[in-house]
Amino acid sequence: MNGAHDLGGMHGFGPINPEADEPVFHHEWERRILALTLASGAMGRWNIDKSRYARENQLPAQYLANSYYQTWLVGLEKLLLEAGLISAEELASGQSTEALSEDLAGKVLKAEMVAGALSRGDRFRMDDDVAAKFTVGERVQVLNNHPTHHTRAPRYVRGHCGVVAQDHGVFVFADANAQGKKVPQRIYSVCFTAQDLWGPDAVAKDCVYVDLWDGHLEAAAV
Amino acid sequence: MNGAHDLGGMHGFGPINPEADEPVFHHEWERRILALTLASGAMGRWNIDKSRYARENQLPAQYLANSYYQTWLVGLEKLLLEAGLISAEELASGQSTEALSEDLAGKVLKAEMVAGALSRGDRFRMDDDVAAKFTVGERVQVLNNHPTHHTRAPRYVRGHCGVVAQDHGVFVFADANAQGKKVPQRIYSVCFTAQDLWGPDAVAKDCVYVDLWDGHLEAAAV
Amino acid sequence: MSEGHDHSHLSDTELRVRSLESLLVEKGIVDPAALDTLVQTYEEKIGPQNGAHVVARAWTEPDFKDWLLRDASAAISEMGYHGRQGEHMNVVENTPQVHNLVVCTLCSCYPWPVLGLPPTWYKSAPYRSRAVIDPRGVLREFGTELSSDVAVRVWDSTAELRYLVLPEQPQGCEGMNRQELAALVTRNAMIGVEKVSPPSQRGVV
Amino acid sequence: MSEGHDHSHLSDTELRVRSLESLLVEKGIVDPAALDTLVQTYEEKIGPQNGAHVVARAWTEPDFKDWLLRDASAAISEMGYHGRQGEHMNVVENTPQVHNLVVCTLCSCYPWPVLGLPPTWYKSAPYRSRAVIDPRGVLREFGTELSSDVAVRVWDSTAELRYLVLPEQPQGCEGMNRQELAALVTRNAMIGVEKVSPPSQRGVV
Repeated sequence: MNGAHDLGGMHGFGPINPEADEPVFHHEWERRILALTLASGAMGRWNIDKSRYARENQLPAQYLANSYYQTWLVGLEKLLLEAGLISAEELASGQSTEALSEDLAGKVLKAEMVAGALSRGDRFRMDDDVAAKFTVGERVQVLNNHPTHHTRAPRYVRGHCGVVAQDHGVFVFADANAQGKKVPQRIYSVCFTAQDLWGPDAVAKDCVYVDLWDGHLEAAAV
Repeated sequence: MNGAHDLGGMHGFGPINPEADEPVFHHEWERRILALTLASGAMGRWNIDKSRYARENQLPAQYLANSYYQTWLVGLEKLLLEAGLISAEELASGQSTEALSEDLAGKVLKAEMVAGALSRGDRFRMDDDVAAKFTVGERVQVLNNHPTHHTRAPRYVRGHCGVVAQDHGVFVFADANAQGKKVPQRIYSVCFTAQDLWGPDAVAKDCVYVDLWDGHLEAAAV
Repeated sequence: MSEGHDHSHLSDTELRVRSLESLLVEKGIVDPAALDTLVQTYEEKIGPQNGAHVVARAWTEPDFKDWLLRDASAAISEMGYHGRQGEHMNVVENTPQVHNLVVCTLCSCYPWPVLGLPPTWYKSAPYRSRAVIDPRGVLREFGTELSSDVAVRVWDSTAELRYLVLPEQPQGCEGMNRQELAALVTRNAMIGVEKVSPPSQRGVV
Repeated sequence: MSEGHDHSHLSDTELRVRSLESLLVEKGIVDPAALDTLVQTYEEKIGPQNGAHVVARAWTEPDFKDWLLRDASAAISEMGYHGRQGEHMNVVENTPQVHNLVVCTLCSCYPWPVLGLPPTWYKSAPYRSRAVIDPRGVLREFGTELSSDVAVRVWDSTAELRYLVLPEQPQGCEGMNRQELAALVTRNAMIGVEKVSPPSQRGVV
């Protein structure tokens, strides 16, 4: 979706203002929503791309007004509801009206499992044998598509041409993964010149590298 | 600027929800800010493109959270301050600390001048003889520039090719006008196919017409 | 943002506008009587009835329609509608093959002399964002279904040209005079989000 | 949005999070002890000191550096840093000719096992919007001036590959051991918004 989250190249947000000696968290509720999000993920009812879509698919004014962890809260509430893990009534009251199924209860992340789960992480690479559609050094063009669903091709590269800098191998295709479909595709690191993306005022030697899937690319006409 | 005002093609704002039998104004303050904006313009200290820039050059979260007339209020306060017609102290207190110059006092829009001023309007057409750079039927490409200043070339057409549908003649160039420079340029109505702008899922026979100036366009390569 | 209607609970916005108005009046930058005249003009005098008269005349006078499509500023001005935010007019004609829709994606440009001030939805982010990328979805939301052989032309008012849609005259208008025809023409039809309904359906739709 | 630190004035957000936590605990979806362990892990154990050790080792062991640039996931994993949000790593090397900068324009992807959780500015709209269109302006805001013969490479983390910048080793590090070198390496240098300062300048900058 062409949402407010697709920020690359926007103007008007002002200075970055990094905070000196910033703590990991600023508020207790930030600790809690981080932990709740990671722990609830153990239920296995969504994947990272569904999470991203739940966060980015907000009214743009809301997305931009929220702090980062406020958007995590919005996202987690949505994911829990969509997965049927909680009901709207339970969310509103904060009180459970239905017990968790035994099946799900067996998946709960226990304290002693945390270290292992984090150090294992997830696996986005897929073992499928997908032939490379593009080769390193080849000129490619990003498809000018504007899907309303989740996509990892940012607007600022769509329609633009770049050169394949690296073939990272086969991964789950994020755009389909957000819709619950596991589609193996190759990811390429594509190098765009700053001038191609932003016009002649950009510095000639500067580049932007973007990781894109087979489904985002076609061979460039020229 | 690539600001939050450049809304064409964005997703996520939800339904349009037109109001049945909508009144011209919903609140008394809306009447006042409309009238204050039109009346203050008579001072001749800004033009329409400076006004537009004053309104669009807000923090994106703020621009999107504001109602239309709230953005007019933000814009008018900025214009009055930038033009030196009021001071920051006066704005904060609501009390005048310095009288208007005689020169400006002579420009005030009086009630009996309103009808004439409105029906006269402004004149954006210029008498300069500017040769046409493009002819009707010619294929043109919108320059892929991303200026931080005001521009009337929306992001969704930049880099795209279209066909000149009409040559409207010579007008003041908005992008320069916002910076106080009167540059005469031709405006062309450029027709883009929906598929060129949005990809193959768009309806083949649909088009979007955008009015663009000489300064936004070059001859298309193909 | 909630706006208090009760004066004892003025919103921030109301307070800012009041304070600014009192400052500008005190400084003599604005004349209070002129403010009232401006409001009255757009609340009572300049509105979509103007555009409706233009449309009805184009439906009944072929020469006027030709002129309107060739030189809209002159033709509309001749009817007494001209000036602020309508200095340079373009009229685009709906036909059985073509449906036109007007938007301003960058702000809210709108032909004031013929349509008055724009409705809230025209100025809203949902309309401005979707009209160019999903015009048929927008039309459906207004109850306007187009057959697949009709082409949609969206006009994004990015310059100082203002657009008015000349809707198709509906069936069943035989014998109606210009005044009666004008009464059929809605603001939304002249923006292009709706068609003009036949007289038999009025009050039903 | 202001956040009350005083529990008698809880913000809406705090109330929502508390209510959600109590619901998820009551339903048994989450284990309270696991929540505490998760927080403790990212607050105390996993942070930029991990990445600093990777960098210092690369500075001191040419073979490790080659491996790191060729197969970052394996080389970093061998040092014990792997897992969530760092499953697939890429290391990009700064040189006198090339300066690298990492961003995630679409959300806030960041290599957790080597850098911990991202700082607020990395997740903010100003950084995410500007890093790709105005990287040199962003660098200047962090006090990093590049000469015009240095090329800037911006890496937008749009997929499940996570980027770590291998900064240039500064002058004046002769005779320092890996531990001392690691202490020079800042989080910001490994994101690419700063360079590593020479040891003589520490405390001054």
